[in-house]
Amino acid sequence: MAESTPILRIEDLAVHFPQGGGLFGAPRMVRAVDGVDLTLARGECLGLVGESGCGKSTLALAVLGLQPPTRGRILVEGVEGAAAGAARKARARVAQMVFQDPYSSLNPRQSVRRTLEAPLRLHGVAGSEIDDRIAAMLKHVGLRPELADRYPHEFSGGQRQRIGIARALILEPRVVVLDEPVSALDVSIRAQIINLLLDLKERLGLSYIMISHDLGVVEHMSDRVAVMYLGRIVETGDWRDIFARPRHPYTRALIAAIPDPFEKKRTMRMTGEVPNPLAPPSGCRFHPRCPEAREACRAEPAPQLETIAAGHRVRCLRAAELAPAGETA
Amino acid sequence: MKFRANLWIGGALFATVVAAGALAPWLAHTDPVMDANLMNAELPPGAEFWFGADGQGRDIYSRVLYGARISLTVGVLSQLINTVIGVALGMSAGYWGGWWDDVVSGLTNMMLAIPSLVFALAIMAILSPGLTSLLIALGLTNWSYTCRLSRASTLSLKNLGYVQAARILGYGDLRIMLTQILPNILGPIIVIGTLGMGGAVLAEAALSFLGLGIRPPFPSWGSMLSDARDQITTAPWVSVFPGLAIFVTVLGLNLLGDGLRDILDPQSEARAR
Amino acid sequence: MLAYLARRLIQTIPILLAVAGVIFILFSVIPGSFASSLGDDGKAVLDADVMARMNRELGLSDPLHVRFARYVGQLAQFDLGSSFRTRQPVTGVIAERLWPSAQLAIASMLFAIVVGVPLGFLAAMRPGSLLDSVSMVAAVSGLSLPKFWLGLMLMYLFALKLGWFPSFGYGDGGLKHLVLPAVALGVSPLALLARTTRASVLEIMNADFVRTARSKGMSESRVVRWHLTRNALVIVLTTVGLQFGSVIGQAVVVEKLFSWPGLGSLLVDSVSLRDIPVVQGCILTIVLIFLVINLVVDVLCAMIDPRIKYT
Amino acid sequence: MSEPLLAVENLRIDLTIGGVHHAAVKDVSFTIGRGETFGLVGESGCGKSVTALALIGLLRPPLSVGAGAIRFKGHDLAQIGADDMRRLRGASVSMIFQEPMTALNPLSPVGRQIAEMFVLHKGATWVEAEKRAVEALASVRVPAPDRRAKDYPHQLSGGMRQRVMIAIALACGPDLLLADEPTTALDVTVQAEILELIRDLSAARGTAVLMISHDLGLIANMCARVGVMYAGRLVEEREAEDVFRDPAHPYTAGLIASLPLLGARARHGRARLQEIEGVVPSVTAFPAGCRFNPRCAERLERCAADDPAETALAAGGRVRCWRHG
Amino acid sequence: AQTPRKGGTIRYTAPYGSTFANMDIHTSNRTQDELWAKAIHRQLYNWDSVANKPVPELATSVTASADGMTHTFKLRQDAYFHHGRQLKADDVIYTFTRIMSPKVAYPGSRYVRDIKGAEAYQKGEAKTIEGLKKIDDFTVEITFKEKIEPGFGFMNSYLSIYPADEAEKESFQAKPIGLGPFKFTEYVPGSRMAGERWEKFYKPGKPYADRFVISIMGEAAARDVAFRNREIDASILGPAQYVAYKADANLSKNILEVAEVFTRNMGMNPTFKPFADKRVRQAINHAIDTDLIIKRLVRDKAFRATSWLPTSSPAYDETLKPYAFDPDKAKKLLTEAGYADGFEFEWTASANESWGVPIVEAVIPMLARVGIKVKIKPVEGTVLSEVVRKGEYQAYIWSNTSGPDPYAALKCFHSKTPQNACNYVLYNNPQVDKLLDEAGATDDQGKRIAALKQVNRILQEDAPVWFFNYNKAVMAYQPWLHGLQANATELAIQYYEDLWVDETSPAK
Ligand SMILES: Nc1ncnc2c1ncn2[C@@H]1O[C@H](COP(=O)(O)OP(=O)(O)OP(=O)(O)O)[C@@H](O)[C@H]1O
Ligand SMILES: Nc1ncnc2c1ncn2[C@@H]1O[C@H](COP(=O)(O)OP(=O)(O)OP(=O)(O)O)[C@@H](O)[C@H]1O
Ligand SMILES: [Mg+2]
Ligand SMILES: [Mg+2]
Repeated sequence: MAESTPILRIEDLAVHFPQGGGLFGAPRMVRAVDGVDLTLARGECLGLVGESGCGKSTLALAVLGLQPPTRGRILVEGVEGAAAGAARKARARVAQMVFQDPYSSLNPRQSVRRTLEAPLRLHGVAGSEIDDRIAAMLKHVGLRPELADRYPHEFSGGQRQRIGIARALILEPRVVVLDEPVSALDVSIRAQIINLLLDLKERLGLSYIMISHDLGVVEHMSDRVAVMYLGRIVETGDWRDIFARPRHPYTRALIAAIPDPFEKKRTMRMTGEVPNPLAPPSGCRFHPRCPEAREACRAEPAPQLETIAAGHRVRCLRAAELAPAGETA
Repeated sequence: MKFRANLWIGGALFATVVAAGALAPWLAHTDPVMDANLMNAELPPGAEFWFGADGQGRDIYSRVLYGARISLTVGVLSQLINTVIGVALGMSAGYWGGWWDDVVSGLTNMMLAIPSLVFALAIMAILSPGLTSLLIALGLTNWSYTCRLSRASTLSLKNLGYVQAARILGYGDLRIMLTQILPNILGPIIVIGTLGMGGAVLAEAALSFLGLGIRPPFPSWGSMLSDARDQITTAPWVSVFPGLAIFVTVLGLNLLGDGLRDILDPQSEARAR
Repeated sequence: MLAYLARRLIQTIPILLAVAGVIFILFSVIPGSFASSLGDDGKAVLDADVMARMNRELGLSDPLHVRFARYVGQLAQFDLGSSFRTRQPVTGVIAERLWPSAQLAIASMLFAIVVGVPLGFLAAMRPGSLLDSVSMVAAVSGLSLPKFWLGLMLMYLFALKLGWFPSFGYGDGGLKHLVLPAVALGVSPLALLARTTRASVLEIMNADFVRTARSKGMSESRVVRWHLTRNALVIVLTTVGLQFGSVIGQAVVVEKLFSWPGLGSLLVDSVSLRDIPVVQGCILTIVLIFLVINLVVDVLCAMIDPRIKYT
Repeated sequence: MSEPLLAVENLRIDLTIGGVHHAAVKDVSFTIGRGETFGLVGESGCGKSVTALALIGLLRPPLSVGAGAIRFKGHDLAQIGADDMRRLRGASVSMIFQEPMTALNPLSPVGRQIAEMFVLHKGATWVEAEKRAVEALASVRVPAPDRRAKDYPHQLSGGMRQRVMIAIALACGPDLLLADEPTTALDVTVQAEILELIRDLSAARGTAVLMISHDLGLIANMCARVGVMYAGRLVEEREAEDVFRDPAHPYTAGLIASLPLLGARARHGRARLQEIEGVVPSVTAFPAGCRFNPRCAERLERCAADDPAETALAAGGRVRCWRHG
Repeated sequence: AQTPRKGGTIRYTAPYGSTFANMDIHTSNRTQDELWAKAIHRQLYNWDSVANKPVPELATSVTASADGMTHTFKLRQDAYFHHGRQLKADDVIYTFTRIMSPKVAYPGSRYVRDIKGAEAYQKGEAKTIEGLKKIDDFTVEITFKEKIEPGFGFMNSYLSIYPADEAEKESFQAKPIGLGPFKFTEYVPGSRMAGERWEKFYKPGKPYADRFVISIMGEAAARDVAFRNREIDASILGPAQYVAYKADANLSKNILEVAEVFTRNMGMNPTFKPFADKRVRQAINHAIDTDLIIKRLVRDKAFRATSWLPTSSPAYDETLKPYAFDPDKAKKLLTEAGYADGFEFEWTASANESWGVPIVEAVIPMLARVGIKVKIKPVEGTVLSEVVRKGEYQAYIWSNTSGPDPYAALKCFHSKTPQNACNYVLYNNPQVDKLLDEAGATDDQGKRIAALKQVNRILQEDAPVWFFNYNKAVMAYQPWLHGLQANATELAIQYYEDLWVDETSPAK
């Protein structure tokens, strides 16, 4: 894949939420997303990992145009889209989303057909084409088209998630955001959905941004991975780089925290709690929990993302020192 | 679990009342207004006047039947108005948030702070008695619970996947509210509405007592009951039957509301009032 | 806590202002006037000239915006104006009625709480039992009666037939005269409280933290004492606060029926006499009382429930 | 090995819906030795939690113990009276729940909620108990325990709450700790800390642990022995490592093959994940015969008709499958 | 008769609403307030229920000048205010001057402004009222603008004589001081007023009772319970209770009935086209079976009205026969008037059971039979009195005072009387005007009565209203209450000093 324009480019994106405040003093800001740069290439799956509350979903919503950014730009195929009005419809044909919870992500009062039909109508498809496209889409996601007139409660979790995928794909978008697509599913069902998602990506030439806590799933599905911490990307790179040669202490801790069924070793411990997003720590935001932190990490300015290898960027003052033996920084 | 006695009994009572009102022209023996014959004034219940006759010599049985029409109209329409106002305000406030939410919350708190009977009393005094006035008075004063509830439900629904999905699919806000949110918050709202209908029937009686009820001579149970309160010792039947009708209807509506709540909104009994 | 209190107090101001505005507008278009009410019995109908002078004296012949400006000006000085009827300050007229009203409201709420809460609690302890069914049916029935009718029935039964209580009036402010109106007024909050208590107790008994308590080896009675009461109290208190509103509203009917000298009967009379300053004062007072009670309830809840003051 | 601490024998748990009993859990048998950590894995709804609740006597209608014995230190918990059971709860058997958000009373400071244990079981006064509660908090590595003891649950993060739950559960030095998915609601990094805490404390105090999770990797990592549940039945019970290396039951095998394990792609490249067809059956509609048979790739004729019994495996452990019968 | 007992408590009721206006009787002309005022206050005149006319009360003699414009009042010298001071001429002058206050509009100014110079004072053009002159401490001379009989005006409670020194004080508003038989002790707004015996009351030996309580009880049903429960000593009865009490062996023994001076009627607005035609108005009088309504609905608690003046009026005409119930004739009259197919009108009514909506409800079917459709417009009493005076109605039903002075009553039908005074139906008949003017001018009582009777007859013929009934007021009283008078102006108004309770009263 040559260096063509990425399908999606995020530049210095920030989303801040005012919190509290009101009568007494100005509201404080939750910097849910704070200066994120990312690109998504055609046909690529970008894994987004990080602790709960670090801003993954907010980032995703901003990409989809549901969350107006405080700052920064989102370029779809090099073109910046506005957030509201008619632009919402245009954006809908570019990017769609699959939600985590297959139970709450389908309107219980709408049949599958209505769920799929309404967006088509809204976007100007009419007549028999609607039925054809619904049938085709259901087949794509592995559901029999006869099921179209049923209601969500008549389906199992896995089937619902397929409907959710069908809904996301019905407008033929090019980018799909997957927010924890399998974590709410029965373990024995997950493989079905993961396989389906990978198949669809190949067949329809989709690009994914996938959010997940399950590093196994991320490793399995992603081409590139970005690790977020408190609203910032701390490390990004090819999946191999991240999983085999993680450089940021946070990434390392994340990977080490996964229990290994074959090895009952002590994991590396991160101390301390997830800091309050209303009052993020100074300097490197990870320093209070970082086993490798030094005095310098506490001080401003905060470290910047730096490229340590082709396509592998890390936001850590000590990135060089932490390079494993036998690797050059 | 258990047999939903309240739902069925309540439903049956209410259905009976609705049927009585709907079939009044066929079931009634006489016209509720024009067939007054003072010669029959205060005849006790008997073969000709099943429920007796009132002070004007009108057949109470027929008047109770026709009264169902007015009392139910008051109950149903005023609640409908309340529900529409409450849902429209609550849903839009919950969905859009921001300053509109502040305005609606302020309005709701204000409505909540003025006891609805007091408010209705004021409105009735201004508009002077009559059905339309009553509908306005009771329909404008009781939407705060509905509004709060719709707002809260909308707030919790608007971050659910299917609502987000609708936005991502490019739906307009209005369409999202009508197709995605409204159908899913309707359950508990119907419950409140049902209970509110009972409340409206009672409020009509209270306003009649205060001399601010329905426009006579058309019978409403509240006005019949209130007019008959002086005859309570001399001609108890004049008040017993409209009183019973109110009791049965409100009881039916309350039971029905409870039953619907068990089905539609299992967790919220504690929250609703 | 203080900040919370301050925040809540400040929140009540716009509500009061809005209410003041709404009632001014409502009552500026009401038909009839105080002067015309002085002849409603057809006997001593007021002379036309006196009537015109009276309207001028009471400021009713001024244009609307002048009256509104005067009203706002008075309110700004915490002055509710003068009653048309007594030509005394409205605050004084209302003050006289406050205590009887408070007596009635408090007595009826106490009655509702003392009977309703234990009833709901017992019903919840044995869901599906006879006690449960009977008390809940009774509660729904209590909600289904017109208040004035209930009041009349109480009068007939307990005053006339049994002779236990006087049938009307304020007496010397003692308990005897209070019983019947308080019961008539207390029945519907009682019913609602019983139902709410039952529902919230049932809900809490199924809550996760009660399961935790049980897993600690706690007996049911301890579970109730240590974990259930406080949690249920929050819900019950909130209901009590909201019910106060409806009690104050229904008092309009009950006070009139029992010749009880409270705010409710003052309001009804003032409406029919078109004593608008008193009407406005009454409604503002009622709203203020409601707000204060709910503020107190909220503060109590915030004292019990640490989560509240942070939201 | 002497008598195990806990021996569950042919436990059946009935779910009664409209007068009909459905066996939500059936014929479940396992033992836990003193100080041992036993894992129970299975998908959502397979009956793990109800099994644990049965052990601590907290099943409430519509659920009830239908048959079987729960032998704990020689007593059959299924038989002893309510008061005896209550004395055991908390003191000898205690439990941690999945949701740290709701499992604590929101209106009570956490210190007091721990202190209750000492008042209940050790006859301590409140003052004394509160003091010991602070110690208990310290022992679960809560920083500044004396201050934290005064906090209310909503002021604590999920991980901290779960530590409080652990402090409560371990306060009276129970012999058996039932940990029902203690980390499912937590972040992976916090999960690691909590698991380690449980591991350390139970090792230090010789507490046996029944660890429940749907995460095979976690269970295998934490436990010596593992029981795999499917649709209310224990289908396989093995040494933890054996389960992964050489699963005996087709369900276990399928499950392991379907999981994208960390590191697998790096080692073997991206292989298509193996799928298990069909869906988990619901309690009211368990299939006849082996409950896994409609989804089983290795189904035999008899699987649909007869319920397989438990078979001991040569390598140790048991499996419930006709392929091994 | 028994000798009156001294002592005990009179427990009276105020049935017209659930409130008193306040404790300043000058501000209110409502009957409700008159009820308490009679206990505390006194006026220059009083109504004599036996003689059926106003008689001087605080004056021992009243002498009129030859032109009838100037009256000299000799005040009684045994009247003491409750604070102990004797009544003086200054108090009378003070009272009338107060009522003409330029600032406050007192209802009583309607009568006081007939005094010469009163209006000038009110407008601020004079410092005092010219027509009020103190001759000596116990003599007042009042000069009127025209020839007048002052008793009818000056007997009203809202012209009660106030003590000049006390009335200006703030405390007077809460603690009124008067000349009446009872001294104010307590007022619980919205509930009751109480007083105790005024020892220096000017009628020796009176009042009999030690205490006096008047409870405010607007709700008839509640009053019924309280009366039966022996909690009150007297209760005004409505039709429903009238029947019940009459049917009760015990209660029926103690019922006082009186023909009051109120005429209940349906006024018809001549600006509404059909009602401009006399035949239509007559048709309505024929179409309604008035006797039936009185009998069955009003329960005979009223007398059939023949014309305007009631049975107790000195100018009542016994020879007049009421309109006969004759639907055919009504139909014929309507046809003649061009309403063969009938018409529809809106009838404004308040909730009163004797002259309000219930009556209209009974009339509706009767008028329907002659083709007239009625729509009820229910209003509050306050609104009724406003719309009627403004003429904003098609028809109304009301109860109007038609006595005790027949001339004053009929003067309402003088075409010069404005609608907002009491010519509510815009009656205009030159012949009536002439007769009324004559009656006003003459001093000959006989001639005057004859003229008024004539007017009354013309009114019947012209039927500006539907003549419904004259009220019969009924009061039930407990067997231990004695001394009630049948006051035709308003039965509820009693001279409390004449009432006494015997030992059987449950109250102490
Ligand atoms: N609408 C909002 N208003 C205020 N704060 C918000 C809002 N949405 C998110 N936040 C805050 O922004 C931060 C990031 O939230 P976000 O949902 O993006 O996290 P996440 O990484 O998706 O977490 P999770 O893994 O739990 O889904 C959190 O601290 C959250 O509390
Ligand atoms: N109170 C209850 N009422 C009805 N059914 C119940 C109840 N509790 C549990 N069940 C049913 O019993 C079965 C076993 O439930 P259990 O909670 O033990 O599952 P689990 O294995 O713990 O699942 P999870 O991983 O979701 O916690 C489930 O099918 C559930 O639906
Ligand atoms: Mg998220
Ligand atoms: Mg579970």
